[in-house]
Amino acid sequence: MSLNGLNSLYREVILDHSEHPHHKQSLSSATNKITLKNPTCGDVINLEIKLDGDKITDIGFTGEGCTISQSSASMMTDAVLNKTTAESLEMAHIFSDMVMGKEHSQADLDKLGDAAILSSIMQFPARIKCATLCWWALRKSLGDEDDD
Amino acid sequence: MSLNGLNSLYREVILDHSEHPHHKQSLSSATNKITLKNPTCGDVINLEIKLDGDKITDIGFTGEGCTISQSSASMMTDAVLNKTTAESLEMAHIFSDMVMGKEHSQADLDKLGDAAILSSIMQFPARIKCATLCWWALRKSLGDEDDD
Amino acid sequence: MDKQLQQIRKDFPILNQKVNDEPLVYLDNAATSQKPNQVIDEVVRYYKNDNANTRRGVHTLGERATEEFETARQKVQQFINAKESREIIFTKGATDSLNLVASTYGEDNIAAGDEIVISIMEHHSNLIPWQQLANRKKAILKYIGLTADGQLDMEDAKKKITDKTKIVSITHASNVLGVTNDIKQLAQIAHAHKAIMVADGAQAVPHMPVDVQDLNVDFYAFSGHKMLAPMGIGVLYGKADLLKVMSPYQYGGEMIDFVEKYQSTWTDIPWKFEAGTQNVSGAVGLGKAIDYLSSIGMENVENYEKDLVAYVLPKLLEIDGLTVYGPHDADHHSGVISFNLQNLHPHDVATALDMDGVAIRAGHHCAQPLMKYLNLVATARASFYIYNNKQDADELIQAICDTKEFFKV
Amino acid sequence: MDKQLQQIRKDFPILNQKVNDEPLVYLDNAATSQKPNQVIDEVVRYYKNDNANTRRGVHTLGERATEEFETARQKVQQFINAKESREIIFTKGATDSLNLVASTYGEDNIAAGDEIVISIMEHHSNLIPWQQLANRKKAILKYIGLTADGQLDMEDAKKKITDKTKIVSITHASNVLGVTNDIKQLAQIAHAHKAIMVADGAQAVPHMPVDVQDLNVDFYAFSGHKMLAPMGIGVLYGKADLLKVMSPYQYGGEMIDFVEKYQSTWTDIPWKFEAGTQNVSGAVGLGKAIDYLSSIGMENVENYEKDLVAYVLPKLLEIDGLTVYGPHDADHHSGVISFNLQNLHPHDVATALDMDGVAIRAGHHCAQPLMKYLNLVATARASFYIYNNKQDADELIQAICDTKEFFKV
Ligand SMILES: Cc1ncc(COP(=O)(O)O)c(C=O)c1O
Ligand SMILES: Cc1ncc(COP(=O)(O)O)c(C=O)c1O
Repeated sequence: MSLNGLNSLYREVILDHSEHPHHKQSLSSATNKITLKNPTCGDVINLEIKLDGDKITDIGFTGEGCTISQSSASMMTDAVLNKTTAESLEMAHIFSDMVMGKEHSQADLDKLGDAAILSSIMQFPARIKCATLCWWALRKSLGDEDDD
Repeated sequence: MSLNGLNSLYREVILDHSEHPHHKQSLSSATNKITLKNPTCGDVINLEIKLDGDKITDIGFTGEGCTISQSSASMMTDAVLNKTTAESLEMAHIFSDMVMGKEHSQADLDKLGDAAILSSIMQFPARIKCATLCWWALRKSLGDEDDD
Repeated sequence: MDKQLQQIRKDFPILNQKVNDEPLVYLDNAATSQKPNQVIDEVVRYYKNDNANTRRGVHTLGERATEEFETARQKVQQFINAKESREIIFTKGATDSLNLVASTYGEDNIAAGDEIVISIMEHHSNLIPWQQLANRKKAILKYIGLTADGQLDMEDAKKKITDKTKIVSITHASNVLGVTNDIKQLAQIAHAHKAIMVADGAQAVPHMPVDVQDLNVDFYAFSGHKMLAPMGIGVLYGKADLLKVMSPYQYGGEMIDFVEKYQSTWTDIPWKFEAGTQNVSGAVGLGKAIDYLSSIGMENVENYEKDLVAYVLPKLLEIDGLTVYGPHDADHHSGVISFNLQNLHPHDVATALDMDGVAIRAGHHCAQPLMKYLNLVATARASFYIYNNKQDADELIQAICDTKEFFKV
Repeated sequence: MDKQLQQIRKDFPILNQKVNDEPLVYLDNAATSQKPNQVIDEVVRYYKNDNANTRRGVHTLGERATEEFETARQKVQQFINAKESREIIFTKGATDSLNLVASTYGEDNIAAGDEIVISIMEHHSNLIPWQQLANRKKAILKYIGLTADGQLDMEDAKKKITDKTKIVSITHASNVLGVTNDIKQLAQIAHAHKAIMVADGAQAVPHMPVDVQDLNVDFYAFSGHKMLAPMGIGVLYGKADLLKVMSPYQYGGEMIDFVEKYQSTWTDIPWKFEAGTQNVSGAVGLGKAIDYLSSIGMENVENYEKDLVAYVLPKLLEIDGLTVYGPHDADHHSGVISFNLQNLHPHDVATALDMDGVAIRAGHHCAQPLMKYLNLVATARASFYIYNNKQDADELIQAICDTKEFFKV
């Protein structure tokens, strides 16, 4: 038996983010707040965003979840901090396409920062929801809910 | 193709009873009345009995149904007329055992008269209900309902 | 294409047997269809390779089962041209689907004095749920009648459907009269009165192309087992907007969002309506049945059956003493043909035909109010499907003639 | 007998495969069981020889299908020792069965202020139907708690069940804690207060001898798919006296006596509760699964699993940082074992084990109130069945150790 296959999912950087998540805190002055849950596993994310005009000037999350959901949230907050809502939503769509295995350019991926590493989740279909929960929370809190 | 197999079910005597059913009439002075239906095919039997003490002194039936149910009712009325309720119920049980293919003595069968000929119904399981409906009506109207 | 349809008989192993020493001629397709090897094999493949519970598992089999289940949903969506796959709810069958609508949408939206409009030709499964709902709510149940030749009376429909009508529920194709109803026009009438349109597609989806968006129905119900799929699986289509606001039907595993001790919230559609372990092998089998039918093409299925009817209906009408119910014009008659032979009881007819190897049905066909309306106790019914052919039709005719002779009618 | 159980693995073709390049070790049996060739072949045989709709047909196939369906009912009756076969109702599964009871008996008999008693370890399928019924009726839902080692607290049961209690509904065996509840004693307590006793047997019937007369339950629900049978078939046992006076659940074909335009009457039990075309192949498959289990003997099944638990539980308890929920005493623990590994999320554990070919479940196991009660978000769960063996147990232990190493916990 061997868990070599696991390395492609649980890379160092993912484990790092999950052990020491960035921006895992509540904001005192959030303008947008949302709680999203993944009922299958019980994961919960509370996402808080501070918008200044069009720009995300602060972001934080709390909640519970697996390694993937925690690190994904951590990497997402890194990626969208100080971006405009339009830029952030574009990233959310790129991320969503990426994990569904749709074509995406390297330039697009680069925009995601560390988060791009989660493209490996494709090989673990049961875990895609874990990775996307935080990005859904972002889209919903920014009013980009195309209702599905 | 051939319908030879049908001869064992639709014997002359059965067809006769169905074309010219005996006691197919309403009684003016019935003591026991019952209506039973076979919802699968829509058959209905109204059975009327005149009991004098313990004895069936008159009997009649009306309703609609297939060849088998009509002739069975006709043969039953022949069989139980002028019999006691105990004798009639015994016949009902013999008939029931007979069509279910249980062992029965020739002496028992003889008690049934023409009705014994319906033992052939065993080979046509879908039609057993047609033959037994009238006997059920008899049992129910004489209070012998073991509730199944 | 007719060529192809001639060939498919070999896909149905059950047809290759003798019954009462005669080759089986299966003409009870309106009750249930037979299954091609392709569908049977698919169910076996599923159980031998991928079987697991869906949507609960992180493990590989669980993931495969979930994917195959959701792929089946997409196949159904495409087959009836629903807008989104989440508009497809898997049920036990058409009866389950129709009860679901009556118990959720119906229960939530019908009040005393409201009207529910159905037709006199409905199968009990599209009749009693509405009748009982109306009785519970003190609502009014109205029946659309028939024209002289046994078609749905559209003039009567226009009268019966009023501004008080909240639900119109009509069968797309009759299981007795062999007629197909103009659901699209009925939906227009219903919507003009702000009522919703429900269609019972149990006898339609197996036999003709169905496009729920074109029909513009709000709900559409059908069963897998009548369209080559395994038993125990059916479909309810519903428009997403309606499904989203409806109460759940059953409560249990996998239909919830959050469960607390004294209250619960429900998950998204379609899963909100799929409580408990689902019949995955049934759904997978239905997906394969859809592949099979699609590879023939539903227009071809429809035309093939039309040709069969055009062949057999005139022959039936020629038989002395035989009465056919519904239209006598083959163009307006589906492969479901109800008839009686003089005053011989249909049970006797069916037993006689069975001795000739010909399987037909006799009875009220779960349409007692229709029987009463037609002043009948019961009828015999022969119903055709894609694996039947002209030889089957000939055997039917021959067996009926034998029966006439035997009973001297 | 152990010998026999060693041999049966070859009857389950699905087990003979690799997953992620490792031999499959299927330990998600509490979710659904795998199917032996005997059951799969029986379903195939049915479809290739006898398939027809039941109770409607005069023809030979219809008669065969009806007989096989009713024979399956008798097999179920004997398997759980019901008094009469008409006390066996075929459903879609345990969830369907429990919803049936809540929607018919519950709906008819629960009034404002009445009490319904369940336990905190219930599966959502035996929880939400009662919760929603209580909310609809303004009745009171009460929960029996657990003892310190995760067993049902019988002292608490005696307090919670009072003269106001109308329904007690408890799981016979837990799908999380691995405990088996004393349904017989609970039924005694319930009956002493004139309440009825419902038991959820979804996790019991597959694993131990069950005698509904001895338990003296009023209703008993279980699923076929967890006991080697096909999906889409389940059972509700009910005492004849209760079933006879209950309202029907669904309306449609074959459950009626007479249907008129504005009212209907219902046929006898059990058919009154079986509306529409039934899953005959599912019932036939369930009959075969019962034959299969009976040929092993349910005592042997129970003992075999007990041995497996006695083997694996101590090994699990030895693993540093691993917490097992429910009793730690193998004598009081079934083959359902829930655990967590330090603060590693169970989803991560399940993914890791899957890479080693070991299929387990992670999540709340449709028991959110229990999770909350235990102060947990989720657990991992390994569950054993007759085709599992000590080697499977070893692989599980090894995979957990690998996982610990990988995640350095
Ligand atoms: C027109 C019609 N509606 C509904 C049904 C019910 O379908 P099922 O018995 O598969 O639930 C049938 C078939 O029996 C039917 O013919
Ligand atoms: C204890 C218990 N009750 C009820 C159920 C529901 O069974 P099903 O999903 O087959 O309806 C399950 C299985 O998921 C269970 O484990």
